[in-house]
Formats: sequence, structure tokens, C-alpha cells
Amino acid sequence: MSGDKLDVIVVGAGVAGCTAALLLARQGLEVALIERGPSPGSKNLSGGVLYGRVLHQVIPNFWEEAPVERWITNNVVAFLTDEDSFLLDHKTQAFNQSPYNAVSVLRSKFDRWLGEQAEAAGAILVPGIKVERLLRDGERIVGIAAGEDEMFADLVIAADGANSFLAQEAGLRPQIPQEHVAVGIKAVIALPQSVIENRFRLDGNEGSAFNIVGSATQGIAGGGFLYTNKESLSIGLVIQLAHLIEHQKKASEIFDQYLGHPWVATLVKDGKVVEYGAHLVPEAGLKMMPRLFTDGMLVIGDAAGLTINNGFWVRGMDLAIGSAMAAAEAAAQAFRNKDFSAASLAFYRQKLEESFVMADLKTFSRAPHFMQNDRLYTAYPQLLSEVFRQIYQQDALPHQPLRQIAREAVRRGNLSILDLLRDIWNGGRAL
Amino acid sequence: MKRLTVTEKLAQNKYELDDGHPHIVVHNEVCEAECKIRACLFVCPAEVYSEQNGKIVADWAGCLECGTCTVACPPQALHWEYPRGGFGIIYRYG
Amino acid sequence: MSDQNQIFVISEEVSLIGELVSAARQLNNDGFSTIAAVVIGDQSDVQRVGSFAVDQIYWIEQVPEGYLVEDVFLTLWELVNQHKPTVVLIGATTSGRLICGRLAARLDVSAITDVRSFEQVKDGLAARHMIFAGGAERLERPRRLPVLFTIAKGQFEADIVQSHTAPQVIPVPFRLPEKRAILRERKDLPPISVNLAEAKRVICLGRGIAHQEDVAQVEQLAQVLGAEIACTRPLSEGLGWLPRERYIGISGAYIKSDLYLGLGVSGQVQHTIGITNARVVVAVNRDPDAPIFKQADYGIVADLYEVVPALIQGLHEA
Amino acid sequence: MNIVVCVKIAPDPEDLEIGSDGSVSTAHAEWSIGGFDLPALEAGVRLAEIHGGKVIALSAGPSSINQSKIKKDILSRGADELVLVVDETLQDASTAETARVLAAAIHKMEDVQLAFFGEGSADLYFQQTGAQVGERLGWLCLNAVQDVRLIQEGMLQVQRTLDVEMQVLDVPLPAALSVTSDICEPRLASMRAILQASRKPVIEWSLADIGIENLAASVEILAVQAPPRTSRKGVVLGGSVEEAVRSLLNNLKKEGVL
Repeated sequence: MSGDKLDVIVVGAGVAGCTAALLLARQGLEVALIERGPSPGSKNLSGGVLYGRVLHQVIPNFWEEAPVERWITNNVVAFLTDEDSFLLDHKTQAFNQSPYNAVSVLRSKFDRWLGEQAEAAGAILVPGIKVERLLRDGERIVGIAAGEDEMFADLVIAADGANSFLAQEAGLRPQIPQEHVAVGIKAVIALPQSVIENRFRLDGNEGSAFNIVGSATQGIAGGGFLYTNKESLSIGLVIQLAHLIEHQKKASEIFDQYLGHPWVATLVKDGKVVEYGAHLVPEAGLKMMPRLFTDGMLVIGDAAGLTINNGFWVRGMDLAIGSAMAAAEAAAQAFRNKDFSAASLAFYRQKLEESFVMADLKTFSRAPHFMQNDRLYTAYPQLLSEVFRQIYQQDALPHQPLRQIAREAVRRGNLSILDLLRDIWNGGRAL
Repeated sequence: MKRLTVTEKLAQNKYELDDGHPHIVVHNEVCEAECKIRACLFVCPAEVYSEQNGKIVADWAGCLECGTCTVACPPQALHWEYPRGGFGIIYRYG
Repeated sequence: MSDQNQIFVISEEVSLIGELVSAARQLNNDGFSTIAAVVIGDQSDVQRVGSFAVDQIYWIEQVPEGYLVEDVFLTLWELVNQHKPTVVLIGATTSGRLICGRLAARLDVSAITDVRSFEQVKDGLAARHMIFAGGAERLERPRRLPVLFTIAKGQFEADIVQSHTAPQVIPVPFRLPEKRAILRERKDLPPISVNLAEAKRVICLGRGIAHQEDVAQVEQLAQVLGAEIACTRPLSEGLGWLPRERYIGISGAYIKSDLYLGLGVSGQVQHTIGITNARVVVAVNRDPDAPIFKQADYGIVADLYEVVPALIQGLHEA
Repeated sequence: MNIVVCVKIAPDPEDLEIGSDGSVSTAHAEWSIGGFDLPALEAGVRLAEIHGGKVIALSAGPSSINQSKIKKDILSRGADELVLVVDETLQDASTAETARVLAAAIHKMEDVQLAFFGEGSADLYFQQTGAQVGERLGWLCLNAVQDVRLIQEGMLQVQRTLDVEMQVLDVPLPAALSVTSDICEPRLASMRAILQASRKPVIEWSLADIGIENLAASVEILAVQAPPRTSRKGVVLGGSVEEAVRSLLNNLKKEGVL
């Protein structure tokens, strides 16, 4: 190592950081991947579904060696009222073949494996080190410091997660506003593999992914998730922070009640909580995106706010990998031209625009606003449950025609047809 | 499934406690001046913050390092940083 | 005298020999073996060991000036080589552990240390000891003879047997070791003022104690209750508020007192394995979910700074 | 004067999983260097920093010890070189097998005069390795070592803290010293040290490489279970502090312990 100068320093060995370090090491660059936890993944927590086809481009057939849990063949949207549930349940064998569309993962094992791939490609993993500040030469970022150790590099890549103190320190993003994030609370619940496979009607390595809307979050904007792993369930909530503060409800109690909801309770029956964690989830999509680059530095993954939650799925890891790929291309060009200025690194933004990452962020840019709609969490789950209860209820009295049941349910739920239509219209445009 | 209190849930986790190096310091004078709703008392998933005889106290040992409090609280109310390298929560599953 | 099976009992601490002899008698319930104690000390030590119902005493007069007790190893090695004991029980003192290790190496056998209990299994003698910092207990059977065990103080009850024929005392000359460390300086540490293993009542301080000065307040309670003060590892190893021999738990003391009162003790397994033999366990802790409450007979969920004065008051009235 | 520091890499006791049937599993446990071995490594490194010489970390065990994270952790704490003796039969090796392997490995190293050992391993805590390895090497062995200095070529001055006495001794090399865990404060690896660690040599030996043909187990492990839980009443006394104390004292009288 020529003195303390490397080609690239990547800060944060999450999915984005490990992928970037892997791609840069493959280009023959001298890369240090610095992780504050004792190993990659020890500080990371996700709902736990990785849309895998983008990683397949980086590591073909990654699922063959990577510690993935199950391939998700069954996606369910569940509308919950306090007592009832209404499910849209889709299962397809198309997702049961490689390249797998989505896989459930547990970040501690998965990120550690991804970090090992980066090391195998030649990146130097530096675990247990917290980067405390950036080093500057005038406006340009020239390295990082941890304790009294300083390390310089032509390029610094901030992959330090949703709080991203480095992007803030580099002046690329302001203090995070409450409207732009949600608090993710998650428990991992151990259950024997056979119980999971029976309870969720799964065969072999198939998996289910539930996205839960309605009373899971006690009427606060957000949603729940429940994903099946091999021998455990990942179950959690994503609660919009500004809304939570407005309602002054206790996050840990909402989560506790969620675990106790009748429908959820049946799915976690006889389970044992083996871990309880939390993680900030960027929610505002395009609006939240900071400037992604400055002289000598790029921002990728959650640190760049790259997450989409549209009620059907919550995606972060595949966008993180996409951003790492774009960053690696921008780095390759910067090293070819020996130019690490912001102008040169703007190529990163261009690559991001050309990729699915920005395309999806634009497509679903209205989703965050649409998800703020209170009716989603109280009125509509109530409506759906009410309509179906009446459809199936037989009182040995003349049964109302379905359209009348629906109309009355809408009226009783003091919903206006106009609201309903506008919401369907907005939903259509946002999702 | 047996309902667990937050403390009991946190007890399942693995922590590398950095004895004597708290990573959260509460500046109560700022809390008094700028914060009415005491968001820290209800947004934190690990219930790190509690109010004891009028003062906000942070039991930082159980912190899950999500950073929600840094966004919910008035900017100067907390000195909040990640624990030293290798310390704090260690997710075995994640 | 044809050497029947012999069980050797070795410790430089005469008080520990009594406990080792009890352990040896437990192993010898079929009476096939004779029990031989190795005594390093003077006539009165030999007398005292004689009262522990041993059959022989190999008496090593004393360690010459400037030598360490560990330098008795060569003499012991020749004794063991000559008499071929099938079982060797060694007191788990610091010197005892060193002697045990050297003996095991020379005999090419394994040693099992800090044995909690023995069990006769079909192929021979097995022993139980703690692993994973008290998290689990393992039962192991040595495959080769002699079997070597160390036994910690307080693990077996020393009982004096009156009507027993006086043991045969065989003086053994001290053999100078081939090579040794030269003792430059020796200082007695303040004698352990407390033998937690024997204490009838113990008050244990945990992380709940905020400042070192508060220990004094608890000493007052200990005085009134006639109890010894102990602590958990952080207070002795970490903060050093109390000396190491007052620490209860793995690599610390194991108590078998009538009463254990934990003040601000959370109840980690590394500590609670040392109190399993206490008759009545009482816990005082502010945190209702502290693990100690599940391992206590009586618990008070309150601040120890309120409970201690109330206890002193209550005891005065009683 | 090269120094070898023997370290045990084993499952972290904190990751132990106890089944409802009392069964014990380390299947999901993280393997790491034992907490008592870190001060021994630090003591060796500090001595080498003062007097020169190489510090070789030595560990023996099954393939689970051969993880890049662990090797890097050891090499980032000041050791210049790491030697691993890897063989599946070393899983649950008894004190005799461990000592025989470590002694054979040290024997194969040239110009090593001093071996450090931790107080005990984090998982088994037999506190036997230093004495057994030292004796097999024919070196002088001491435990409970709390301070070590080199006072002249081939001679150490060592301070030991036993149960009731403290000793200062001149110890001729070669020597095998088991150190107490408060001999010194283990260093936190710095970023520079971790970066350099990835460039330090790791040497892997098989049992055959160190001249061991067969390693018959000298102890049979019969059972491993959670310790028997002495059943406790678990009574929590309610009411005010005074009421709770009063009912506690009554209960203790009834129990005959007051």
C-alpha cells in the first residue's frame, strides 16, 4: 500500500457497500471496505426480501452459494381491521425457477457472505472501525479519519446507511426531515422448518411475502410485513415517523399489538422471538434524494435514500445494488480520466438515470404521498372486510344483491363515492 | 406466542457493551427549552428514553442504533453517535 | 505391601485436603482403594490430615528456603510414578492447577478441572464440570489412567471421621527440581478476610450500586445481618471496588450459604452459577425483568437505596 | 527472541442456545478469539515492541477456526504472523490433545523462547493449557503471571499473584507463562493495523506437518446439558418498600435463616 493512499474507500459494508467494493476490486482498483460493526451485516437489518435479478447480473446464480432463505413464490397483500383480514393472495411457479425473482434473506448472514465475495475479489475489508470524519483538501473529499488514523483515496463512496452522517457532513443532504423517513421495527421469530412449510403451504424452498396494510399500524401511515425464512419468520412494521409523532403513539406498543393481532397471532403461534431490531427506512423517494456526488465522493444505497414502499412491496436492496453498479461505472471512468471532480462523477447520476433505479423512483414517486392517505389504514380495510362479511353471511333472510351491499357499506363507512374514485385514480397513477 | 416486554425482547439480542462509553448524551436544557411533546419517549423502538423526576434519561445499553431519535428530537437535544467500532448491537439475524 | 488401587489427594492447602478426602471417599464407596494424602508441612499438619480418615500420608517435610511450593513437582512425580495411583485429586488452588497440568503432561493424560460431581459410568469414572462460562455442564470420562481432577474449595464437604485407625505416615525427601525460577521477593497478600465458600450469610453487590462510597452503606447492613459482602465480576475485575476473592461466579467463589441477598444484581448466568447451592436466595432490583428474579425465592422490585435502610431498620426492630 | 502466543478460537459462550429439553447448541454461535487470550496476546506484543522479535499467534482447532474475520482480528492486534493447526479431530479436543498439538507446533518453530497463554479458554476454562504445553516442551512453566519484563538476555523477571501471596521471580528462558486477564488492557485494533493485517502471513499446518500421526482422544464426552435449575419460589413481594421488607423478614424467619 503506497503510504496510506488507496484508490477507493467504501464506508459501510451493507448490500450497497459490499457490491460497490466487489465491482471496484474486479476493476483491479485497491479498495478498502470499512464497516463499523464487527462484521458486515452485524449492524444491518431489512424487512428481508431481496429482488434478486439485479444481483444475478453481478454474481450469476448467486443463490447457489449465497445464504438465501427462500425464493418468494407467494405474494400476499393483507388488509387488516382490528379483528378481520382481507387478503389478495398470488402464487406463481414462475417465481419458483432461477433466476429467482425475489429471495428472503437475513442480513447478518447475507451481508457477511457478500463481504466475503468483495474480499475474494481483492477488496480489503476493515471491520470494527467507525469512520468519524471526512478529510478535505479545500472543497474536495480526499479521505476519511477514524481515531488518529487517517486514510486517503482518490474516491470515497458513502454507503453508510439511512442516517448517512457522511453525506450530511459532506453537505450533500440536510438533517433528515421527519416526513422523509419511517421507523422500521422487526422481530425474527424462530419456528421449525416443517411448521413454516405447513402453516404457509410452502413446498421445498418456496417462500411467502406478506405486505400488510390497515390496523397493523393503528391507523398511522405505514405498513407491516411478514416474510418466511428457512427456520424463522421476519415480521415487522414500517411506521411513517412524522405521522407517528403527530399521533403520539408509542412505536414499541404498536408493534406489540401488531404481534397480538388475531390474524398475525395465528401465523406466529408457538414461535420464539430470537431477535428484536430497528432500522430507519427512507420513505420519500425522489423528494428525499440528496445530491449524489461531490468532488471526490459518491453516495449510494440507503444513504442516498434509495427505497420505494408502495404498499405492495418495499424495495431497498435491489436499488442499493443498482446504485453500486452505477457508482462502479462512474468510478471506472473517473480512474480512466484521472478526474474525480464533481463534474466527472456526475456520470454516476447519469448511469443511475439510465438504470431501473431512477426509472422506478420516478414511476412510484407519488407512492409516498398516496401512502399518506388515512383512508388506506382505516376505511378501506373496514370496507373490504364489511362487504365480504355481508356477501358470505346467510341469515335465512332475502340476500341483498352485491352492488347494494357495496353501496351501503361505502355509505356506512362515511366514504364519499368521490373520495373512493379519486383514491382509485390516484392509486392507479401512483402504483 | 408469549407476549414479551421490550426489555425481554432486547434480552434476546447480542450486544457488545462499551462500558463507560455512552454514545447518547441528553442535553436536558435543550429538551426543556425546545421540546413539548417528548417524542423520544414514544418513537424509540427500544424504549431507551425515560423520564425520571422531570429529566430525560437514556439507558443507552439497549439502543438498536436506528437513529429515529436523531430525526424526531430537536437537533441539539441529543448528542447521538454510533458506538465505537465493534461495539453496540450485533444482529445475529438482521 | 502390594499396592491396591490408590487414590492420591494433593494440596499445599491443608484445609482443602479434608474436602478432597471426602471426594475421594465418595469415589471409593466400594472400598477397593486406599486413600493416600500428600502433606507438605509440619507435624501439626500431618496430625490434622490424620483426622480425615486417610490410609497413608506421604509427608514432605517442607519446601526449602527460596523454593516455590510448585518446586515439589519432581518429588510428587516420582511418588506418583512409584505408587501408580489410579485417581489423583488436586486442590484447585493456583499452584494446584500448575502442578496438575505438569503431571497430566508427564503422564500423557487429560485433566478435568473444577469438578462439580462424580459419576460411576459403565466404563469407569466420569466427572461433571461447567463449560461456556456456566452456561452448560459437561460429563466426561477419562479413557486412560491415572485420572486427574482438580477440585475447587467449597465443592465437597470436609467431614472429620473419629474412629479411624491412624494413617501410616511415610516421610518423603524433597527432591530438588532440575530447573526452577528464583524467588526474589515474596509478599503475603492481605489474608483472604472472607471465605465465601463457608459464609452462612452473603450480601452480594451488583451493577445496581452506583458509586464505590455506597458500599459502606451496605457494610452497615452486613454488620447488622452478620453477613459477608460479595460482588459480581464487574465490581471486582472491572471496577476493582472489591477484591477478587469476594467475586461469586465462574472462576470465582461458589457459595453454599443459608441466605444470599442480591442488591442490584441482574443475574447473569456467569454469576448465578455460584449461588445455586445457597438455601434461600433473595433479590432486590429496580428492573422487574432482571433475570435474577426468576432465580430467587423472594424478590423485591425496588431501588436498593430505599430497601437497605428499611432492612437495617427492620432488623433492629426484630 | 521470538514469542509465541497460544490463543483459543471457539464458539462465543454468549451465543449458546439452550433447548427446552436442556440440550445445548453452538450451531449458530459466532467463533471468536477468547476474551482471556487477548491480554496474553497484548502482553506478548508489548514485550516484542520493547525488545524486538517476532510475535507468532498460534491456534489449533477444527476448520471453523479458519475464518478470514478471525484471522484478521488476531493479526490486527499486533501479532506478526499467525499459525493455525487445523484438523476436524480437534473439535472438542481434551486438555491432553490440545497440549500435545500446541507443543508439537511450537517445537516446529525456530528460535522461539517464550510462550504466553491466557488464564483459560472462553468456552471450557480448564486453565491447563499453559502448564501442559510448557511441561511437554520441557520449559519452565508458571501461571497467574501478572507482569513480565526481560531483565537480561535469556532471563525474565515475572510477578505472580497467587491466592494468598505475591511473588517476584527471575525466570530463565525458555518459559511458558499463563497470564492473568488483568496483566494489561488489550488494544482495540486501529484502522491502519487492520489494513496491515491483511498483508501478514497466515501459515496452516496439518497434524502430519507437526509430526502427529494419530491423535486418539484421551477423554470421552458423555453428555452436555444446561445446568440443572434449582427450583426457586420466585415470589415477588409487593406493596411499599416497608411492607415488602417486613414480609421478607417474616419469610426469612419462617425459613429459619434469620
